[in-house]
Amino acid sequence: MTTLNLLYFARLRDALGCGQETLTLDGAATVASLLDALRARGGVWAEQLDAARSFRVAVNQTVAHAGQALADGDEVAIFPPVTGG
Amino acid sequence: MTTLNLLYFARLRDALGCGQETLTLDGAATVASLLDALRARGGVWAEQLDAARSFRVAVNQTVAHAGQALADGDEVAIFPPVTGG
Amino acid sequence: MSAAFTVAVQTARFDPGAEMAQLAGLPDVGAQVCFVGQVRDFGDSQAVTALELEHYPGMTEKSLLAILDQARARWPLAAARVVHRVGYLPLGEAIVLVLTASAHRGDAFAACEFIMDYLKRDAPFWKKEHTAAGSHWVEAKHSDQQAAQRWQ
Amino acid sequence: MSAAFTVAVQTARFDPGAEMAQLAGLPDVGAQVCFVGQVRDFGDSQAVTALELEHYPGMTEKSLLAILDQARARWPLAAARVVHRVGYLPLGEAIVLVLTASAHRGDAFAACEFIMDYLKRDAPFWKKEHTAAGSHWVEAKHSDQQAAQRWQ
Repeated sequence: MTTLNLLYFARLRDALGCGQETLTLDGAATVASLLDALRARGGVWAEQLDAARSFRVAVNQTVAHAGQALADGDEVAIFPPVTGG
Repeated sequence: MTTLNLLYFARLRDALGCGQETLTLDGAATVASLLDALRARGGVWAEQLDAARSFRVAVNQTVAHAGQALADGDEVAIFPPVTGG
Repeated sequence: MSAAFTVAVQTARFDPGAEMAQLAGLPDVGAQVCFVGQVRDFGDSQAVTALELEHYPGMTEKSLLAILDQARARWPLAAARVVHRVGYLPLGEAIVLVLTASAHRGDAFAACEFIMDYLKRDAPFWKKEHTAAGSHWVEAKHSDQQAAQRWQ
Repeated sequence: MSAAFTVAVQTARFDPGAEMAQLAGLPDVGAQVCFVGQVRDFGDSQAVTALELEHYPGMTEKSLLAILDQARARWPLAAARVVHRVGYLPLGEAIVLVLTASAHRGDAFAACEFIMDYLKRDAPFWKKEHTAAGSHWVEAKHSDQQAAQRWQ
């Protein structure tokens, strides 16, 4: 079991209607398997997190790639490309 | 007759022992003929204004080349390469 | 002297003069370069009246400090600082300050522009533009991706 | 708006924050870049305690304004300003400020660095270094000639 603290920001938070949630996945998880689980919710989740869309994932506040393993208690943030400055 | 207001700055003024002078040349003058007249004074003048030395000439506050003609009343400044900023 | 490499994320205004004055006493510093970005009246939209800046608390600071570390590894810097504001910022308000100090001007200029380019690409801030017609999230720009890439 | 392109040569200190604040209100300005050069403890000599700056009154201002004109011809600038101090300047004192404002940061950065490089090559200022062992005129640097040449 992998319990994750999920954060969503900016346009993505608005589109998903969610800023933060706690999600538990069965067994070992990676960034890719987390995204699959979220897309499986359908609707805006499938649409916004479609692989063709542009978004980033950070694990424990560092940008992560799809293959990265997730550990119990990890903070995983999903957000649009940044536009600060 | 060409009467010129001559200015010397920084290291060159110190070496020549002169910051400003009025000089009258016979007939038409150019930057080059002015420099020849100054070098003809010998001593530090010949030494400091030797063609191998690095210095600049400005006529009426604009950098000038050797062939530039000088008019009566011109302000001619001779100075070392600049080092501001 | 890593205390000279600092970042701040805040809603409050910053004072570029005070930031620069703090580095005025360093004896081996010959050059300071200070960049300030401010809210202008055009972006993705025309007639922008304000921006709203959101960020990812915690990751923002980590990301900015990592960018300063990358700059220090490339150029001999005596100090560098980033201050980035968040929240509601009307037209003309300052958004971000990047300040670098070095013995030589070329290094201070390059490092300041590098930090700003990397901030635009990597630091988790998001802008929403407000206009009379409504508000919308700003899209990431290809030109900002290119600006960061030229340092590689 | 040529009133936005100004130069000053003065013995008095300048205030970078106040200079930048004057441009904060321009609605089409997204970026300001401010360079400040200050007296450091090494130059041609080690252990420099002060500089003395001499200039050619009249030609200095003309030369600085001509450099701003060249910068405006190359980059879309909303404003630019140069303030250069003369006289006796102890260690740590600010010598020169170059400030540029533009819609985009790339233009503001490039113009600021260009103005500074051309100032170093063309503006009639001369530095004398003071150390415990005496004082001497600073020699022009080949690196400053090269810095200006790369814009051509």
